[in-house]
Amino acid sequence: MRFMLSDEQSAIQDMAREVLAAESTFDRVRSAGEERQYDSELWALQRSMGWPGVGVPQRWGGQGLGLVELSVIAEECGYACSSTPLLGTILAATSLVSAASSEQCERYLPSLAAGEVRGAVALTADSTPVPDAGEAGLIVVLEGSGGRVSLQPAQPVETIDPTLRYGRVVDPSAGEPLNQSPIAYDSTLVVVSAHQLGLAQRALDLSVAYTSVREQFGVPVATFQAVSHRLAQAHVDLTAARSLVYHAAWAVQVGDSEASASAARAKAWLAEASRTVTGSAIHAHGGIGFTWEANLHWLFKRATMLGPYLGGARQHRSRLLDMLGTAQTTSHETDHS
Amino acid sequence: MRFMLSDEQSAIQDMAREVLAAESTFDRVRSAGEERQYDSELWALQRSMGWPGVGVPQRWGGQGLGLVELSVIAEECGYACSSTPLLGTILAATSLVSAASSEQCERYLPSLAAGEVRGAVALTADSTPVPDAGEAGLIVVLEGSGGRVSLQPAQPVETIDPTLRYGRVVDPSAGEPLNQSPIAYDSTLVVVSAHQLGLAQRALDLSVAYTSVREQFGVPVATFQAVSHRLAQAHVDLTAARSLVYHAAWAVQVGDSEASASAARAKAWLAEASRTVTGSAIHAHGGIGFTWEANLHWLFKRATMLGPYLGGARQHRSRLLDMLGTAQTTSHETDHS
Amino acid sequence: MDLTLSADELAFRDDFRAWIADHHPGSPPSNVEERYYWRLEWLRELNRGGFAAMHWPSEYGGRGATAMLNAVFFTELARAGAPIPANHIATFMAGPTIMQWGTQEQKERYLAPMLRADNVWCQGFSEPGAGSDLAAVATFAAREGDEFVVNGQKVWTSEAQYAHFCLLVTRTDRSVAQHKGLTYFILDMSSPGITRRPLRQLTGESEFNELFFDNVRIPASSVIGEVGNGWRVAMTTLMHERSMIGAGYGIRLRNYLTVVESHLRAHGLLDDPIVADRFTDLEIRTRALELSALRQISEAQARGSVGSEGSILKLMWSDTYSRLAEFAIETVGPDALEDASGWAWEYLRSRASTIEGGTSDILRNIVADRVLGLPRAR
Amino acid sequence: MDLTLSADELAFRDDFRAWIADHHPGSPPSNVEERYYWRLEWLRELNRGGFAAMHWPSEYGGRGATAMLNAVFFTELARAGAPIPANHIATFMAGPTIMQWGTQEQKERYLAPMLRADNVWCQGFSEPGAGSDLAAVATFAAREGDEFVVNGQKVWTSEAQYAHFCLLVTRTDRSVAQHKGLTYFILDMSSPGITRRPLRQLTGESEFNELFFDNVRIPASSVIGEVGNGWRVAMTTLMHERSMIGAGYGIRLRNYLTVVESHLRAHGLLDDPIVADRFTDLEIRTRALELSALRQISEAQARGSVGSEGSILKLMWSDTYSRLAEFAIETVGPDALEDASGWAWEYLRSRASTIEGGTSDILRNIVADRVLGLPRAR
Repeated sequence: MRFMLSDEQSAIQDMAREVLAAESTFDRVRSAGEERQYDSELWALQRSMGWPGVGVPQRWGGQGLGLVELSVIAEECGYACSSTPLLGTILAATSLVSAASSEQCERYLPSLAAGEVRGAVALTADSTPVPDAGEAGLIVVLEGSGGRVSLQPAQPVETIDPTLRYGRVVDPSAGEPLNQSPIAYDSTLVVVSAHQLGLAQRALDLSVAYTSVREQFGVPVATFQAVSHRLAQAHVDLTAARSLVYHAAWAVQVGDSEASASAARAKAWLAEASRTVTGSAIHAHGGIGFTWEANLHWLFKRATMLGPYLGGARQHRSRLLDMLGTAQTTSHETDHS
Repeated sequence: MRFMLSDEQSAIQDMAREVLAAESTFDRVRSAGEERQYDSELWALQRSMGWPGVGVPQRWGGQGLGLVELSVIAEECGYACSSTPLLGTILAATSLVSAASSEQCERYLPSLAAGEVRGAVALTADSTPVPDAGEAGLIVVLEGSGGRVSLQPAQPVETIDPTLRYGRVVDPSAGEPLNQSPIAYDSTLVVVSAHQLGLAQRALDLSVAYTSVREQFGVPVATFQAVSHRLAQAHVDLTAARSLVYHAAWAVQVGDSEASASAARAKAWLAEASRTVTGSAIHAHGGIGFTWEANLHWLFKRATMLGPYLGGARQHRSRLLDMLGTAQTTSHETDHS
Repeated sequence: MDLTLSADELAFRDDFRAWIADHHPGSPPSNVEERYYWRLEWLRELNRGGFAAMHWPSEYGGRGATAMLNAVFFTELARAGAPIPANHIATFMAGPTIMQWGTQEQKERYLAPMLRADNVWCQGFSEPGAGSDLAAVATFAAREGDEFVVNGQKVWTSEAQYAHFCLLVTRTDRSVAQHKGLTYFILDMSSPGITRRPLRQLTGESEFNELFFDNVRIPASSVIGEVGNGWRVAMTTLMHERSMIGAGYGIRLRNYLTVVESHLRAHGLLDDPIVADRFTDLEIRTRALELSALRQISEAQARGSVGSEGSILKLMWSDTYSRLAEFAIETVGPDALEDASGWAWEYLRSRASTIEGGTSDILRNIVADRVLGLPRAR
Repeated sequence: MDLTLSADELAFRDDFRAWIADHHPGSPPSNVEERYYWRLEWLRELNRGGFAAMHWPSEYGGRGATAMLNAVFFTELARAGAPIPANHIATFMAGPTIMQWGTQEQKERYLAPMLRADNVWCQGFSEPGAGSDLAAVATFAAREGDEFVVNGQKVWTSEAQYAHFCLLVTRTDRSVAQHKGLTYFILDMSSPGITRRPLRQLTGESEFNELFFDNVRIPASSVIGEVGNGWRVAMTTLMHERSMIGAGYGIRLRNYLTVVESHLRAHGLLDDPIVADRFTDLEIRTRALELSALRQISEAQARGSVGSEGSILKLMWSDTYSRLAEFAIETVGPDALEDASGWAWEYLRSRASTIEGGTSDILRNIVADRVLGLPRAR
């Protein structure tokens, strides 16, 4: 048993963080947000690196990597708060990989994997604004363990997070039906949770750095327990978050019996923790944290938007309870021989 | 408008605190608890001072004071965590004053006011252990805005709080019916909330004193924000508690239109705050706080027992919501001309 | 214990209620700047009725009102849906500070125009390097004959874009203990060398400003309360700020709660037990704040002085406000997160509540130190 | 990332599962002391099977197990409803400390009897005046020839009523910096001058003891790791304590959660949406702790050392345990508060969870300081 990234997975993480640190600075995020346009240069770069197709099998033009690798990329894009249609596109591609017929895969995946078509994933019964749907060319609309794939444009929605183009599905009954696949939904929950984890981790890292140097009353503010204990608690909550997200990524990837429960736990926890930690980072920064230039607000706003997306904390706790009821004896086994 | 104790009320408070500080020390509370017997000497003293009859009109042998004065006495008995049947007896007397016919008042109140008969108040539809019912000679069983008065002994229950004799009503349908009176229930909620406030205030005061002198790492532990901010928050929560309790006492006493809502708010808040603050005091004391000799546990255990008694936080929030729905426009007026 | 209004309070309430009915300013303009001037005009109107500064002595145009009567005033404003008048830094902070520390000439010059809204005021206390720590003020005022020459920077000065005068705390002596070298000035905002820059907040708006001082000259006659005495004068200002806070907080919270409740009821959302339970908890917290504000007014009147308890109300307010804003955005529906929604604005704005006007951390220090009497950290 | 058990781990699991089936100790006696000796007998039985100290090297009677294999061991114990064996202070703290710092003679004398339960151990670190602050230890050991003479007091020594030996941290030099003047001893608990007094807890029981030392003589040969080096040796002990913690915490919490869940389901209480939502939140927290323990084992193995992350697990455990105990007592019904109820016991016992084994305040200091690298307060 090895519950940590493999060397290859760590290398992907390092590479992604390095690229995004250089090419998705907060200056770039801010100007994308202020102009309400994606960072097209970054999107071109992500396409050239094959990120939209990370989870797409090679025969359809992707890199054929698993949900763990996809989560790593999603987390890093959250960490950078990058402004591109990548999240929606990998969500759409991932759900198609498991729910589309091979004919549909053939038709849709190569263009998604290449980033020629931008994607998004929505739920039928939910009018929460859908990230990246505002300019998506393809929308997967999930319903129960089935769903449809639609090329009908969504209704754009301006939200508090102008760094992504949100939208709402106009006609959920439009499009072609997909196969039944519970994994489609579970996978999307994992990817979104990973992205939320990245947002929160960045907010915590920024707070650690800032409070270590910012002085008040002649000492760094991090020497006050009111500050340091709040950050320590955020770290504890993100330790839980990381365990839940990467366990879910692994469990869904290998088809473990705990997969759906684990995905529900991850989304339920991150829906709250991501917002709490990014919000608490604003407080930790004091007055500066409330300014436009502090950049924390981009993290906080996106964490807020993604909280209810694909179901919020309460919905996933409720789903989890149903699963625990039916699989009570096996749900907490750590060995799966 | 004067939202504070009058000079007379303050004098009652000072007198009660002084008497109890001398005659209801934690040594006395502990030995009552360990022997599972009331402090009969203290009870005799309380009777001699007329406390059981504080709220009983003079024509039935009481002092004829109002619910504010009764709350002051109840708070101070909580502050001392005293081990006598006073709480149950004043609850029974108070509910009879408003719900009994004058014939019933004549029959029951003089002996309650004199402390010759010990009382308790229970709810029909609730099997939460009732404080002082274990050895009560008279039990008022409230149901809706009506109820009954019963002389049938309750079934004694040993609970985590051995400083009071708890019991359960055996047959809620036994006894004589009382008049309809919503004030009976509201009054009991106020008195119990005031008692809970006293428990919590004592726990906070003990913590302030202890952490100011206890040293760790060469300084008083109260100089650590982890400690001082927890106590500051407890003080904030008890400021809210005190405002809610004494507003409710006044509102019920004068028959203000907000009376029932205010009593529900007080009980809902204190059911949680009293337990939280007494529990947090244990933590503030460190290892010592967890010992039998630290005495904090008597406060914490009684706060826990009284939480669900006469309805817990959720029940009273639910009642309050119904009241807000029907009296939406008048509920937050502060002037009642 | 008697929470009924006194005969005087009742009489005032009825008078003022009738007056508002005749003078109500109507609905607010949507533009931020227009709304500010509309609230300034409302101050003038109140002044014509004699209501501009209830708590000021009558010799300066007030009514010598008790804090309780002032609370009645605010309650009636809220009840009528009338705005809180602009220029509150003048009426609640600058005015009382000048009354306590100012010279006769300063009182004559500055006080009356405040109520006529001829003078708008802002407050220059916070600095980028100081934040919550007033003793760390670095903006320096160097004496040159009858003048002081000021260089430095202030932040978080609200309404500086409209202000004619600024309450300015500076350092005039670097050789003494930090809080002893401060001096408090009235700064004429039309003086050469002042740059005002709006500070954009995460809501996208600019309530606050940065002020930059480049060799700004202030006459020595504009010192308030002696050179080197700035710390004590500033404490007076802050205490008055806190004393006005209670009633204002209660009103803001109650109005917001009412909006949330109406929405929830209109959409049947209170049928959800979790929503109902959370909402009611917030109602209790709001009521507790309102009642605690009244209780503190009673106690301050009995004691004859305002204490540190304003910190407690601020803590209650920011905590409940943040909870309510989060609750609303989670509960009212999927439109809440849209850019133009009032729910989104309150949610974002609420993030400042634990920071502005004393961070919650500083306020808990104050409660621990001055209310509970715990030993201090350093 | 691969959470399936390795072939070795699977093989061990199957072996051990079969072994337990044949050697299960049955139900626990209800008397506290009898239960302790029953768990000690269980240690002997495990030792006969070679399972007493999985993580010890085979030369000392262990299996040289990885932390992951040890986690499998604990998971199987829990699954079988078998108790955690007694004498864990020996197997998890004293043993590893002596292996690292002890002389050859000390290793030979003390290690093997621990697993046979011939030696029971307790830990003498905490003092009334020191609490969480090991550097403030005042119990003094004065050198006299080949002996040290100890005077002072320890508190919170669990299982001292059964112990033959004590891990004792004393001060031997008052003239150097606080944490430099400490020396670590093995104390024979049969030495004259030791008084053991049970410390009654708010649950009414006495898990812990006070120890009083009145001129207790310890041979110099019982020093572990050099005179004056006690701080470093004690850190080794504490690190080993923390390394065993993860799996144990997860099991305790999961078992308790399962009891709560069964009760709620049996009584239809999960039909209440508020109860259901809170319960499920607690399930997620419990799973997060279990998974975080596994993840830390993986990371510690990869890194080759145990870090400060045990503090994180302890914080998760005490927080979730306290929440769960409160939730249970509020939810399971009115009998929960009766004196003899298991619900009441867990509820009261949970109050110690944020205090024992490092208070949550100290642990947050550790996380802030050593994990996040924040500057230290003093």
